[in-house]
This record gives sequence, structure tokens and C-alpha cells, in this order.
Amino acid sequence: MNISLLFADTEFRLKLHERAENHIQVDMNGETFDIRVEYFSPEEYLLNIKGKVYDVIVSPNSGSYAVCINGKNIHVGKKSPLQLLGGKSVRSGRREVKTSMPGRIIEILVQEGEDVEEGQAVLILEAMKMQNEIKSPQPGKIACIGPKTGESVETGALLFIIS
Amino acid sequence: MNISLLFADTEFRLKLHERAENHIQVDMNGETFDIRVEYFSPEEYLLNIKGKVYDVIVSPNSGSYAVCINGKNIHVGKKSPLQLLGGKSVRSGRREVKTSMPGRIIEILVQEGEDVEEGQAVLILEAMKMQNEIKSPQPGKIACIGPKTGESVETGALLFIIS
Amino acid sequence: MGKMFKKILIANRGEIAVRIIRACREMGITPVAVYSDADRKALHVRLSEEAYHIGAAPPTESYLNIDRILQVTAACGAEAIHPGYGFLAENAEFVRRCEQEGIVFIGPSSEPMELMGEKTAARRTMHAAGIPIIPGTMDPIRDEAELRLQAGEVGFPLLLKASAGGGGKGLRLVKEEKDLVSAFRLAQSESQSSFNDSSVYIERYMEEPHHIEVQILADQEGRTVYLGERECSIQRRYQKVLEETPSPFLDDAMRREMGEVAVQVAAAVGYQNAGTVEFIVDKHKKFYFLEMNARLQVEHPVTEMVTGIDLVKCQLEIAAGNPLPFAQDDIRPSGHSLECRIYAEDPYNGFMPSPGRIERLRAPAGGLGVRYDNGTYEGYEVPLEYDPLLSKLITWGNTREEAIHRMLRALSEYQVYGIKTIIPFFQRILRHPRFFEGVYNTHFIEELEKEEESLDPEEKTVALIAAGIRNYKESRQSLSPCPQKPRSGWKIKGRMEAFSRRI
Amino acid sequence: MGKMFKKILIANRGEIAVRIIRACREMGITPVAVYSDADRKALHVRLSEEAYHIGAAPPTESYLNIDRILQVTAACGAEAIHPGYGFLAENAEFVRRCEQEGIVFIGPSSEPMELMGEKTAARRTMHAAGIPIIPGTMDPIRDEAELRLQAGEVGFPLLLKASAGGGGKGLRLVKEEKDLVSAFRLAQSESQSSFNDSSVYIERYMEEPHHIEVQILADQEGRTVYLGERECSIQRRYQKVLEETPSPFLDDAMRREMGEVAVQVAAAVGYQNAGTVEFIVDKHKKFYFLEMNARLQVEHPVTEMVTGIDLVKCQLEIAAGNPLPFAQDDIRPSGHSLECRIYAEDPYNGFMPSPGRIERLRAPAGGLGVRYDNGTYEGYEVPLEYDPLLSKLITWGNTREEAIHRMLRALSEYQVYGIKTIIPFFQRILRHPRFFEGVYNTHFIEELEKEEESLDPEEKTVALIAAGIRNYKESRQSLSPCPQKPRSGWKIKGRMEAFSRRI
Repeated sequence: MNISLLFADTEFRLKLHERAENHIQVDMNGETFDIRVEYFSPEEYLLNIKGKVYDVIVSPNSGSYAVCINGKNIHVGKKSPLQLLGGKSVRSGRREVKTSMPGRIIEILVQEGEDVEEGQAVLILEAMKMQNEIKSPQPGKIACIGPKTGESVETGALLFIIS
Repeated sequence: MNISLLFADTEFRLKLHERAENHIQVDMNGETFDIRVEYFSPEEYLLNIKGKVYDVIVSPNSGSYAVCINGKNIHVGKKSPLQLLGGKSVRSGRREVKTSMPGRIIEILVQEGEDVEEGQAVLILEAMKMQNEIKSPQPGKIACIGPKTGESVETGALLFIIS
Repeated sequence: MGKMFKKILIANRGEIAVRIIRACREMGITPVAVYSDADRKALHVRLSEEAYHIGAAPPTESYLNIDRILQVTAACGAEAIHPGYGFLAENAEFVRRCEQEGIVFIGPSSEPMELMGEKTAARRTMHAAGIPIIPGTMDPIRDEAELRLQAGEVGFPLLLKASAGGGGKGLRLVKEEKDLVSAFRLAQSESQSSFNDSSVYIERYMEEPHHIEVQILADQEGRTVYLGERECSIQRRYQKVLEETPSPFLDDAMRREMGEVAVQVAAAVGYQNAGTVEFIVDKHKKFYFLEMNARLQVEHPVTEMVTGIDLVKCQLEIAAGNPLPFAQDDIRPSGHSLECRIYAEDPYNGFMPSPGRIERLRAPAGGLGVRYDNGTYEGYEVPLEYDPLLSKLITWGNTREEAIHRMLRALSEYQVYGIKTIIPFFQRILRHPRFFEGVYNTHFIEELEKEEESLDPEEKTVALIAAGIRNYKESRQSLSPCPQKPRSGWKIKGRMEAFSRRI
Repeated sequence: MGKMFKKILIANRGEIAVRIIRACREMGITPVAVYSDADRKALHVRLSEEAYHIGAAPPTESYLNIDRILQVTAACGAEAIHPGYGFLAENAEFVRRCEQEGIVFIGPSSEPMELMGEKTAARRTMHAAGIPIIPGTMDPIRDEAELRLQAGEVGFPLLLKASAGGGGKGLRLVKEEKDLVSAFRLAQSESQSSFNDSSVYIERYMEEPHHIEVQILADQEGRTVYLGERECSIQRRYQKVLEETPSPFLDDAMRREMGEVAVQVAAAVGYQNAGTVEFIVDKHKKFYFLEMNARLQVEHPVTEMVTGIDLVKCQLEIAAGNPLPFAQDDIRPSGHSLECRIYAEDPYNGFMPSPGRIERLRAPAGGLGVRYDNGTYEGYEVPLEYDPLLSKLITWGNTREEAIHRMLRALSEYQVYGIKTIIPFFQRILRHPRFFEGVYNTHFIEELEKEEESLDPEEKTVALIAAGIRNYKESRQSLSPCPQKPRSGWKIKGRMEAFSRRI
């Protein structure tokens, strides 16, 4: 099976071949890896690559996998048509800012239609007893602000759009 | 719902009434308990009885439950027609001895038909690097020996019958 | 041992409630937990002997609800209350209420607490007692006009600090005059929300400062000892994340001098029980009184690891009226200890809090010199309403080097799946040459964040392969024997209700 | 520190392999694990950096397979082998092979090991060196005729012991002459199966004996120190289950005397690296050399807890040729430490081994003074083929009382579901007044087993209620969202194959 993955915006093409129940061969960018795999659960594997052992947890996020190795988290993107058209890419300068955590909107610092600089605080979100300034990722005009002051938002909710 | 349980050969009659999702009322031997329950999994509960907290694991065995409280294991029998006729009770002096662990038969020390005393070793079972003498629980005649020397046995396998 | 309580109530949650429960169980004291709607399944409830519900998820309706907590204490027959840290721990009003109702508060009495809780009052008292304080205002700022005036006198950069503050809440660094007013408003708002008191004052911002604190214990007979210092300069957003003892910045003479000053600070206010005197040490090794924390600190375990003294047990002994069983000379710290605060935050996304269910948890506990003070378990749903501190990982070593390597080893065994944690960030800190050499101050993390994170090419390759295998397995659907159970309706409902009540 | 290995191979499994891996990771040494078919998913494989398969599940085909282990060592470029305990740890033939192939064996050289491994030879050597030994035979028993003759001379009760023995294997107490021959045969058979050597000798059985051992360390320059004793009298079937240090039976003078004799024992055979000298101490506090264990002991952690010295790291330093970094006077044990060996055995059913899958595991790790040396994890299938030791739980306290209470607290948090463990048995021991007073000898467990186990009536009531709730929920079938996944066919098959190959 052929799979395309993204690491830091670079594409990697993998060819996987399951040779036996615990034995997978992976060809990646011209190199071949013979891998012994033990499965603990759908997300936990033990990989043995030429004697070197890696105990990994692979958890899927939307559009990517977070791979936990040696306590570190490494993000690997899934390549798919959706990914290429996805919300995060800059399309005609318009960008949606979503919240990565649930919380409550304490204060909205700018008006819709106002111009903001990159890094300027747009609103304050409180979660887990901390107030976090949510900043504009780019200069532009605030096209729309999703929530109102005092409102609570769930993970992934649209906070504002800059154009 | 009415339930009968056994503790150390004494029968206890329980009447359970689920008053709300996390609230069960139990009547037992004339006493009433109002219990708040949190479920972590099918076998793990947190019971709160008038403020007193018990974090328990209830695991089913054949014919009984093992309840783990404060690191201790307490066995509670299920009362059922099977239980009353079960293998463990002494029925006309005939008793089956089964193995509670898998292992290998190292040596058989008595012959079928031989008379044994209570506590006399009948065979030696090796498991996890230890040799265990399996003794007769009562005086009598060895009616039958299940496995042969060198054979491996699974948990619950019949080892011998004394009559 | 003299007299001791039979039953105490712990007016807290999370790892510190568990910490106190463990001490009680070891002393034969019945620990009583209290819990909010969000904490019905929390670890501190599971490990307690008694537990009572005290209200809805928002702290003001549960862990800050003085009436309810006192009512439960009386009803269950507890003789004393341990407040932990945060919540009511430094609430002098609560201490007074305990005093009135004849319940022992495990901590100082209300007067020194009130004085130390009002940071400006503390500054005035210490100044009068001849203890060096940081230049700045002695009273809270009344309005924006006074703000501008006083700021001009102290000079930029400066710090705006909550008078009732602690833990980095209500604290703002102001580098330039143009940011002064907005920072003041944020600091006031955060102070109000965290401490129900919006007072803010000004302190000069010290250059390349070290944040070093001294643990003290004072019994009811007035015997006061210090138990060495903790270096707390590794801070993010003015909040400590990693602490160690001894401080690599101090020598033995300065260590003793600061210890003795800490004892003087405690004496100046008639302090009893465990407390911490915080100092700012500048680059010239001059030290200034910052504040006194009238409670157990989050980072108290590092002191326990090098002294072998259980500070919570000492708190209980002192509160019960027993004398300290050791003198200053009996305290001989040995070795080195580090603590990492494991927060549910995403280090790859601006340290945003990451509440949710811990699907899988491999605790790092194991081996010599590793201590794990936990407040969570596998399957636990980290609530949105409280501090994101999941656990504290503490190591001890004969040398600082051994303690650091041990921490790296333990962190590499610590696996959490389901929520994000700052574990990878600690690995970066601990592997950094400047940290390893012990040459760092409170700017360390700020500077670290500007550096490019390097990735081991081998780990990158393995991550790609692992993701590839998961992708392959998903496409075959051969790896999901047990589909994710959807959240039950009542749970989401309860959570939403708790939340809306808060707004 | 001087020179150090870059990579070492660990010729073991379970908790001790994990223990050594942790030390390696903390020292920057690459640990290499080896594993049998039954251990493909074992914790020591998961935590290592490299791992190689060495054969089928039966030890003779994997962990005892000298050729295969040496071959893997050479192929992966490891410079040294740590044998752990058991398996090849005291196999002089293996040490010789390492010496021949230029691989460093982390332990003593082959001569003292051979001598100490042959218990009768050790007895002869120690007797010659003026060290007190237990009365009995100086050579293995040749046949049943000699057996009867020698037994008559030594007198009953007596002990039959494997010459190559250790860990209670091949050991039988014979109280009366009528049991002599059958016990001799059992001892021979167990010796043969455990050590591939059926030699057995006789020792007088001491009355109310204490089993006390002294840890020593000896570097390549001949500097030898002792690190205090371990009281190991809590034994079941002649196997230690709970150890503590210091021994409540010894005073400081005797402690020092035994330490000095232990150093003499090591010197008498030119011993290097870590070792343990075991003594029997009779009720008159007279002590006799029992044997020397030429390896790391299972119970080494209690010594580490009171001295702060990492014995595995010391082993590596010594093997690399570095001198001991401390002298006898630098070793100052502080506090008290206990170890409970958590075996997968059912205490309610004659301590029968209980292999199987650990469905749920709440590790007891947490808080000050608790150490958890584990070899398992949740979801792990405890194999049938090896020792049933799951983990070791170790506590430290300022006093013996604190260490005991801490152990009880930690045990109460230790939950295992899926297999049986001896945790409840430890709770009985630790709560027993005689244990608490420290007045016990090797007969303690035997006597304890005759006592009726008392049950808290409250716990009985709760157990009935909990079982009732489970029964109720089962009948509603409302509690099983994720049905138990059946074992996959290949796994059962692999297990059966491994097993049949053994037979």
C-alpha cells in the first residue's frame, strides 16, 4: 500500500508491505526498513528496526498523527485532498482562527472591521484558571468574531476570521 | 431485585433497588444502605455509603466474586442451584481435586487404587519454576489420576479423585 | 509522638489532596475528602476514607464555599482542616471562621496570614523589621492616574502584581509605558477572578533575577527552623514549572544567611506551621524579600527528598500542638532533587490548556530516586474548571547531574495519551546546556522559546514509519476491536450545566 | 568518573532487567535487551534501546543459552554483559566464556564465583579462613546410605540443600528420619531442574534462626566496603518475601562485626564487584556464614534506600575499572527501608502461581518514600514459564514505624485485576503485632499461617454489597459496552508450542 505523509511541510512517500503478522516492510524515500511490530492496542506499538526498539503511541488528530516517542510528541501530517484545501492554509489572505481548548470568552478587545497587526490580541479566553490572549496570526482586517463576551466555547470553535 | 449471596457458608439475602443512575438502595439482613455509586468500568466501582468511601474491584470467578477492597481480596459466593450441587462439596466422600494453575506434572507419587492419608502428597506439579506437592484433602482411596507424568495441565484440569 | 487528630478534612482537590490523604493514612488519621460535581470520580475521592459532596463545579460554589465546608467538617466530626494550596489556603477570613467554630486550621493563625496575604502590608512590615524588600509601591494603586505617577518613579520595565496574589495570577510585566494601562486592567481583572480582590501594586523588575525560596517550620512554642532553599527560576508566564534544591546559584554562606533571614521573617509576624519565604536574588547575589507563602508550596517535595522530612506530617504535628522533633542542626540535606510540574498543556500550541480524558497513562514511577505525586489516573477526565496540574514528577540524586539524568529517564517512561502535556518541553529544558551547567535565571524559558527545537533525524524517521503503520492499519480496519464509547448523554449534560452555572 | 561502557547487554528479563536498563539510561549507556518468544511484549523490551530475540520460551533455549547470548553480544557491539540475578548470574562457565571472548562480565571473575557457587566448597574455604560456618557436611551427599549416616550425625531437624542452590530451590527441611529419603529425592530433582546439578548436602537446622545478609562492594583495586545488613527472615517455603534494613534484631556493635566479617569473606576469595554474604544468626545472637551470593540480590533496593547509593551503577563503575568513589566511613545509612516482593500467587489457595493477563493495574507509586521496581504493565500477560515476581514495592521512612505505615498505605493503593497477587498476605504480615514489634525469626510465616485471619466486619458488608451490585448490573447487562476480546488464535498457539517444546 502507498501512503503519503507530511513532516514539516515536506512530503514523504511510504510503501508498506505486510510480510507476516508482526513483520512490515516499509520503503521510504528510497530506503527499505524491515520492521517487527508488536501491537498493545490500536494506538500503541513496539517497533523493532534492525534491533533498535521504539515504544510509540500514535494518536490521530484531524489531519495529522501525533506520535509519542521517548516522551516527545512528533506531528506527522496526513496528505489528502482535504489537507490541501484545509482551513489552516493561507487562501487569498483569509484565515480562520479556531480555539484549541474549551473555555470562556472574558473580553473582546477589537471590533469587527477593525485592522489588526500580527501578534495583536483579539480576545481573551479563560480556561483552567488562566486568561489567555488570543492573538492575530497575521496583519489584516477582523472580518468576523464568532463568540460574544461571557460565552463559553468548545474545542475547535471559530473565534474570528481575519482577511 | 432479590439476590442471594454466600459469605463463609452463610447466606445473605440482598434486595437492590436502583433509585437513580448513581444511587442504589440495598436492604441486607434487615438493614438498609443508601449507596452512591460511580462506575469506572464494569468491574471497578466507587461506593459511598453515608460518606464512607470504598474503591472496589469486583471480579467474577466461577461461582463467586472476588472483591478487592483496600488491597484485600474478599470472596463472596453466588448462590445458585449449581453452587449447592457443586464440585467442592463433599458428596458421599468422593472428592475431585483440580488444579488452580497451569503447569507440568513432574512426578506422580501414588498409584491409582492406593490409600492415602489427609495431607499426603499425591503428585508434584511444576509451575513458574516452583515444584508444588499436591496433597490429598482427605483420607481415602485414589480412584483415578487424570494426567500422566510429564504432561502439562491447564487451570481447572482434574488432577485426581479420592473416594 | 504527642496528641494527634483522629479525623481531618481536606479542603482541596487534585494532587495536593492526594498528598495529604497519603500522609493521613500513614499516621492513622481518617482523611475526609470533599468534592464538587466535576470531581465525583477524582483520585482524591477514590483514595480518601470519607468523602462528601460540597457543590457545583465552579470553585466559588464548592472548594471556595466556606459555609458548606465548615458545615461538612462539623457534620462528619473532623477536628481539623488542611487547606492544601490555592483555594482557601491563604484566606484569612476562612481561618477566622475556623477559629470561631473551634476547628483547627492546619496552617498559621489568621493575623500573620492576613498580613502576608496582603502583599503590600507584608512589604511594609518587612521593611520595618529591617528585611530588604524590592523597590516599588508600599500600597495598592488606587487609579490610573496614580498608576502612571508611581510607574514613572519606579521606572520601566516594572511588574504589576496582585496584592492578594500568588502563582503568577494577576501578574504582568510592563516593558514600556504604552502597555501600562492595558496591563493594569488585565492584572486587575485576573486578580479579581482569581482572588476576588482587584488590588494591584508596582515592583521594580529586577535584572536577570533568581527566584529562590526558603522553607521554614515553626511550632507553637515558637521554635523555628529553615529546611534549605528551592531554586524556582524556571518560570513560564511567571508561573513555576520546574524547581530544584539546592540552588546551583547559591553557596553555603549565602544559603545559611537566607535561611536565617527567613526565620526572622517568620518571627516578625509570629508565624506558626509550615511556610515559605520567597526571595528575589539579583545577578550580584543581593537578595530581597518578595513575599511569604503562608501554606504548603506545590514544590515542597524537593525539600522532603533531600531532608527526608515529611512536611505534611510536620504540619499535622505542629497543628496538634506537638513540638518540632528536630533542631536546626539536625537538618542535614543530602543530595539533589528536581521537580517537574506536569501540566495538561500543549507545548506545541502556546501552552494552551488541554482538558479531556486520559485514555492511556503509563506512570513514570519506578526505580531508585523517583517520586510521583499524582492527582489523576488512567481513564480520568481532566476537568476544565481547575488548574491543569496533573501530577508532579520528582527525582533525587546524589549529585545534581544524577538527579537530572534520572528525571530525563523517568520522563522518557511517562506516556500520556488522550490529552497533551508539557513533558516534551521539560525534555528540552533538561537537555539544554545552560540548564545542565546550572547557569540560568528567570529569563531561561523566554530565551529557550526563541531557540529552534532540534529533532533527532532517527526519531523523525520512526515517527513517519509509525504514522504510516497506523494509517495502513486504519485502512484495513483491523485494529479496532473496541470502538470508542461515546460519552454518555448525562455526562455532557452535567458538564454543560455546571459550566452554565458558572457564567 | 573515569572510563565507562557505551553499550551493555542485559542477559535477563522482568523487573531486574528493567532495573538495570534504568541505570544504563541514567548513565548514558545504551542498554540492549534480549528476549524469548514469551517475552516479545515484556516491559524490559519496551524500555530498552535495542532488543534481540534469543529463542523459545523455556529458559534453556533462551536466557540460559550461553552461545546465543554471546553471539548477540558480539553482533550488536556490546562491551559488557549484566546478568541480573538468576539465570546465568552465578554460572561460572558463562563467566569463563565471557573472559575468553573479551566481553566484560559485570560481576566477580569466574574463580570466586565457582567457589561460592559450590556451597560445600565455599563452606570448606570459609572454615579454613576462620569464619564460623553452620555444622553439617562439607561435601555433597553421594548416596542414600551416606545420607542416612551423615543425617544421623548432624541430627534432626536438618536441612537438605542444593550445592549449586539459592532462592530456596532444592531446599528441604527434614524434621524426622522417616521423611529423609523422599525429601532427598525432591531436593535432588528440584536442584537438577533449577541448576542442572543434583548435588545436595546437609546442614544443621538452627533454632529460631534469623536470616541476615550483608551487602558488600569490592573494586578492582581490592578496596572492599560493607553497606549494612538486610534482615531476610520473613520467608515462605525458604524463599524470602519481605526484607528490611536495618535488622530490628541487631545492635550497632554486632552490625559492625558482621560487616567486617563479610569483608573478610570477600577478601578470602578475592571477590570483586557487588556481592552479598548471608549469615544465619541464632537466638543467642551468634552468627554463622551461610553462603555468599556472587551477584546483585533481589532485595538490593532496601540498601539503596538507606544509603542513597545506586548499587547497579556501582557495579558498572567497578566492572569498567573505576575505583569506588567512597570509603567505609562515607557510608552512613539513614532511616529504615522495607521491600515486599509482589508475586503472582494466590494467598488464599496455598500460594499457587497465578499467571495470566493483568487486566487492570493501579500502581502504588506515589508520594514520599515509595519506590516501585516493576517488571510488568497493564495489559501484560504474565508468562507461565518464569518466576512469578511481578514487581517489588519498597518504602523508606525516618523510622521503622514510618516505613511500615508507608508500606501499608502504598499496598492499599496497589490494585491488580486479572491475576492473583500476594498483596493481602503482606497486609496481614505488616499488621501483625509481632512483626510490628520487630520480634520475629524465620518461623514467622509458618506461625502466621496457623492463625485465623480476621476480617473487618465493615469490609465484609461492603464486599457483599459490591458483589450484589455487580450481580444486579450483570443481570441487567448494562455494564458491558466493550465485551472481552477473545485471545487471538495465534497467541494461544504460540504459547502452546513454546510449552510443548519445553517438555
